[in-house]
Amino acid sequence: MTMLEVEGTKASSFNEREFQITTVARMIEDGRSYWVTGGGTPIFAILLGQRRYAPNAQYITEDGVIAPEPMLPFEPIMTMVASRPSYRALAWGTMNTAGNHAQLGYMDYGILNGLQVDRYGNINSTLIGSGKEMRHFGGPGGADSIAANCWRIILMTDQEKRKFVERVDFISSAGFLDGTPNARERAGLPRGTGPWRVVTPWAMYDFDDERRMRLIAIAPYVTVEEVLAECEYPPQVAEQVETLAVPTEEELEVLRSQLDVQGQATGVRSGWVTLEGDKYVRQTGD
Amino acid sequence: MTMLEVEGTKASSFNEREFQITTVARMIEDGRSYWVTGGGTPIFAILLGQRRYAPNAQYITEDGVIAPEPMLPFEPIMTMVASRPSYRALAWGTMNTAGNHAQLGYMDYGILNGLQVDRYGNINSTLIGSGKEMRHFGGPGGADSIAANCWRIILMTDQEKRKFVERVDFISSAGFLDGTPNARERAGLPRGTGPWRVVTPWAMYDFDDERRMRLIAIAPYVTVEEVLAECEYPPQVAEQVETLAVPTEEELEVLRSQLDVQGQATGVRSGWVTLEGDKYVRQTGD
Amino acid sequence: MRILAEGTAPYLPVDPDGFREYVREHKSRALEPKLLSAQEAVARFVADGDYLVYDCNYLQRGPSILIREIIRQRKRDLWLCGKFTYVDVGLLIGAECATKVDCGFFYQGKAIDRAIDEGRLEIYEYSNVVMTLRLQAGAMGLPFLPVRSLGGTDGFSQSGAKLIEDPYTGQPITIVPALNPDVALIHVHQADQYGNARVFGTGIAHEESALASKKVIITAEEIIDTEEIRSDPGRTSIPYYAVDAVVHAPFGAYPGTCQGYYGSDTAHVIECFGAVSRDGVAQYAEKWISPFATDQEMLDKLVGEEKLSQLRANETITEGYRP
Amino acid sequence: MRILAEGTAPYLPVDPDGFREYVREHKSRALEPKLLSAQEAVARFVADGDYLVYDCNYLQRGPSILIREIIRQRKRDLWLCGKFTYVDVGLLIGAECATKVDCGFFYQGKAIDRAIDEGRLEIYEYSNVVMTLRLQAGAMGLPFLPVRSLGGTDGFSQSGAKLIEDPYTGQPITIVPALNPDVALIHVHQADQYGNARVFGTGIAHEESALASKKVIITAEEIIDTEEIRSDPGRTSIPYYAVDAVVHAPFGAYPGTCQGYYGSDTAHVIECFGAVSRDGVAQYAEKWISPFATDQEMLDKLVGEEKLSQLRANETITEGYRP
Repeated sequence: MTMLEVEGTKASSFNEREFQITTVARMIEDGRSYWVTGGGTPIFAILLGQRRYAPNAQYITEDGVIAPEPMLPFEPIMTMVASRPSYRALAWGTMNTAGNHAQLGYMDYGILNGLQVDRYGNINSTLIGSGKEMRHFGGPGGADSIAANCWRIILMTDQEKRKFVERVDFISSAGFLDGTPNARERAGLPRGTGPWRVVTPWAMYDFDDERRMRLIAIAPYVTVEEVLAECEYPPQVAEQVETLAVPTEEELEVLRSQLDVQGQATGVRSGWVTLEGDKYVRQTGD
Repeated sequence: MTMLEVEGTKASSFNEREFQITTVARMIEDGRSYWVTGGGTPIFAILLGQRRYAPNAQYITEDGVIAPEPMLPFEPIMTMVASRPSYRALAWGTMNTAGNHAQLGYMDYGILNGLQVDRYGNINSTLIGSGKEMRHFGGPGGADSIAANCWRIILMTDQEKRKFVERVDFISSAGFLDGTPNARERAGLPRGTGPWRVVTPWAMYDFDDERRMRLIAIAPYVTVEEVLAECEYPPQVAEQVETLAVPTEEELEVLRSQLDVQGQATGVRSGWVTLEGDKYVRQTGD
Repeated sequence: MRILAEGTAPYLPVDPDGFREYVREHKSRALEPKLLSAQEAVARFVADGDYLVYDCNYLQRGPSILIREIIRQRKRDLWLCGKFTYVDVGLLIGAECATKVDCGFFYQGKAIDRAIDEGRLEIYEYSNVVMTLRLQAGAMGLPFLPVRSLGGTDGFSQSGAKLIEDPYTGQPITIVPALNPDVALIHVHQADQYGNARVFGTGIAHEESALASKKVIITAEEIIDTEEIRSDPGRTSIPYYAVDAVVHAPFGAYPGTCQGYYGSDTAHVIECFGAVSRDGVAQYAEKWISPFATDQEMLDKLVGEEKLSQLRANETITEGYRP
Repeated sequence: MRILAEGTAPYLPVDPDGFREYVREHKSRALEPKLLSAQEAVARFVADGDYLVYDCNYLQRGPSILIREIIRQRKRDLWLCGKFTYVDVGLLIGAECATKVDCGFFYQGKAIDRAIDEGRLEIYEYSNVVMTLRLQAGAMGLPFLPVRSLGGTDGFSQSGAKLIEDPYTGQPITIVPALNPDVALIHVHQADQYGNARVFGTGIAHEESALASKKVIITAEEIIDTEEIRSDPGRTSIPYYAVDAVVHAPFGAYPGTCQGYYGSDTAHVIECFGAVSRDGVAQYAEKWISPFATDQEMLDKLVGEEKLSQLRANETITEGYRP
């Protein structure tokens, strides 16, 4: 069965990052609110989702921009506290505005990036390794608050072995913590929240009743085995793993000509995929 | 010795409320900040003080008006959340703005009214009496926060027996509480704060080293005995009780023609005082 | 870390997670038109027994039209947030709409005395800033906030506050329970049909009240286009998703002032004080409220165009109130 | 009421009463002219060892001119509030001005790696909103605030947070210590000579940072007359009494954008990332900072009138940024 199929002309050529973004864009629910990190793929996913499928989905950014109609494209880096992303918002606030509204339960979804994710959906964006080998990265930024307070969390990350681990080197943003029932509540986090989906350029995961990450769908250009080979710790696997639909030409047109015109998000570490006969094939050597 | 003497033509006729307001107006310290309750005598005292003696004294009101240059006179009742008292402020905020800035220590002085005050400077504006005889009044309003957080508190009240008591019927706004050392700090209030002066139409009080209210000055038209007769609980009395200077014509001109033009504050329960020979005499039968 | 003392008053249960779940189920994050009449808004969103907060008061940019509508619809057993009020508490108690009040300040009179004497009114003791801080806690989704006042007073004992040992300084500090009212009534200068609302000038806790409350009714002097909101987002005081109903209410603050728009009707203001003072709320309602199906009818017939024009003309100050 | 868990990181001591006393002694409530040059302001108000907060960052309406001035004056041993930063932390660490950082987010690179390897940098772990909430606690004069995030993370363990039993709900809740920095640097669109300051558009925590800090330096694109402030008091973001110095700094956020006023210098922005990435902060400073006595000289000689005009022209959006 094909998952997240939409109307349009199936693209015969796209890159994996574009596949990941269109996949999340199709998950955007109309009439719902999204707290998105300012940079990278999450903002493109919500913008594409709004333009194609969910015109009344709204989003807020960490600097308190509420429901903007941004002027596209953004300048490099300038995704917050800048005029284009803030354009035609319904309200301008500050970081505490965003934080408070999320604490109040007003944010349906959060969309995040992360360096590493573990079997309980905990997210690391702080450091990799330990002791002498430890390397400090940027820190959670807003992700800790997004992961704690939005009702459902969508994590966008890469499908790489070292990124899917049993236990992240550092929990920057809370998933289900140690996976025990109510572990989040015992840590003071709001009831009924937590990781919901993980989407990579190759696959989609949800979380089972025991809060373990579970592979539920793959891209048409990879196999389950290939995905699992890129997980240091093997996730649960759904009985039926579905196949995700490929991007449409209409989506790519928006993404390439309006959103990520400089290839900032879609150009990063991303292989190319082409239709060969009736099969989508990854171009190796990327 | 005469206290708070200023330049100007001594008035030969004024009422006791005007005397009280001019007394406090002369205490206004230039360059300092005042949190004043919106209505009644405190606002007239700071306005008069600014106009005559302390042009760089600033005030804030409970609705977050910071350092206004109000359009005078005010309409009846309309002393907050209204355009005339808010006019030409340096900033407009809300009640939490005022509360936060006071908690931060930005308010040098608070000027308050109250129904009752006790020997430790505790203020009652909530209820009088107890049991069946209890009558509920309006509550502290902003006075609790003013009394807790401003560095020095000036209370303006009437010189009436039932208002100067051993223990107020209800502590609405904290004075020195039970008078023991550090009682305020033990109650969670900021260090180094507390009642500073009580000013009535007849007298001025400070607080001695043991935090007890002490009579330090009287109006020229009353005696110490008359004042003490209007205290249910006798205050401490300074070794030297000084005499407060009378209003000047210049002060009364400002007060009557610019500030309290409708006699809202100065007309309330106030006897008339006139110069007879070289003595100021209260007109009885008021 | 110890609790050193606590007040004994009942308070609205503190339940941040429950409030979040209410928001999730009942507040729309979509842009949906929310224009209703005052009548419909009060009928749908104010229930008997509700905890009610209104910002400012009957005389100063308050939702006076909705306070009259509550009296008209004979709502009962309301619990009032009595911060920075004048005559409103007295009117709602005199009209037998309210039975409890968290007191910061209200204008006292025989209407209130009688309710106390007849055992129809419970008063819990706070102060203005303490109440707006409780609303701020509610608006932040937190269970409580510390505060540097209230401690040591008799109000503390008759409130929901607690004195605890501060785990950081070791010193005593007062904390107060978050307040998440059932319903908030907020009068604003401008709003769009979705509820994006602008307040000009000072206020008491309009943003906090809206965000802290389950149901929010905005009354607005002017309904403006969303385009206007989007052209100056820094002027938005309350975002649409906190709002359930928008009532177009020119002179909605009458007889009070709406700063920058019109002055107060002094004669009527004095009449309000009189009604509360001498326990004459029933007569007040018989004159100003019950004869009219809507507030607009009252404004038309009892106040009249000329008087309203005069009140507008009386407000000579507009600086800072027009974007 | 119990403490269930606590982080182990050092944090700036929590002392609301001490902060109040600092305010009482050192902050003027009078209207006093406060115009200073960037040089004087940093010399007088930034001391070695200070805890430093700046709002926004070197690339987005940050006080970039003062960050350069701090590097020029070789300030040492600063403790940085690393909320919502990009390259600033890297620049200040690469220039050996800072030795500690409370981390929300910063752009990582070899400049930081090397400082860690050489034992010159301590990092304590928070997140952006947790840091702005700590500033809010500081700006309210409170010792701590509850927060609904951070709990359960490894950041919690390496922070100053505590998990306590909420005395109202009985549930676990995280609290974080108030932050009252020694010095705040805030870039604004407009300010008067007394420090009344206006920020247009979104921000991170400009108001909170100013009110929470002992010493406050404002850099302003435009110095406006106090008459203008008084004509629209609703636009004032920071009141004068929180401010110690006002620096007139057109293009003070360069190479970053100042929303509504000018866009960023993309080439220079990329150079900043490069400097932090490849541990080239010294070379960056040798090019952009040390050769010039003042920032104005750098703007004149190295950037030039034409480029600056272009950056202004690039900012085509003005709606909401001009009162």
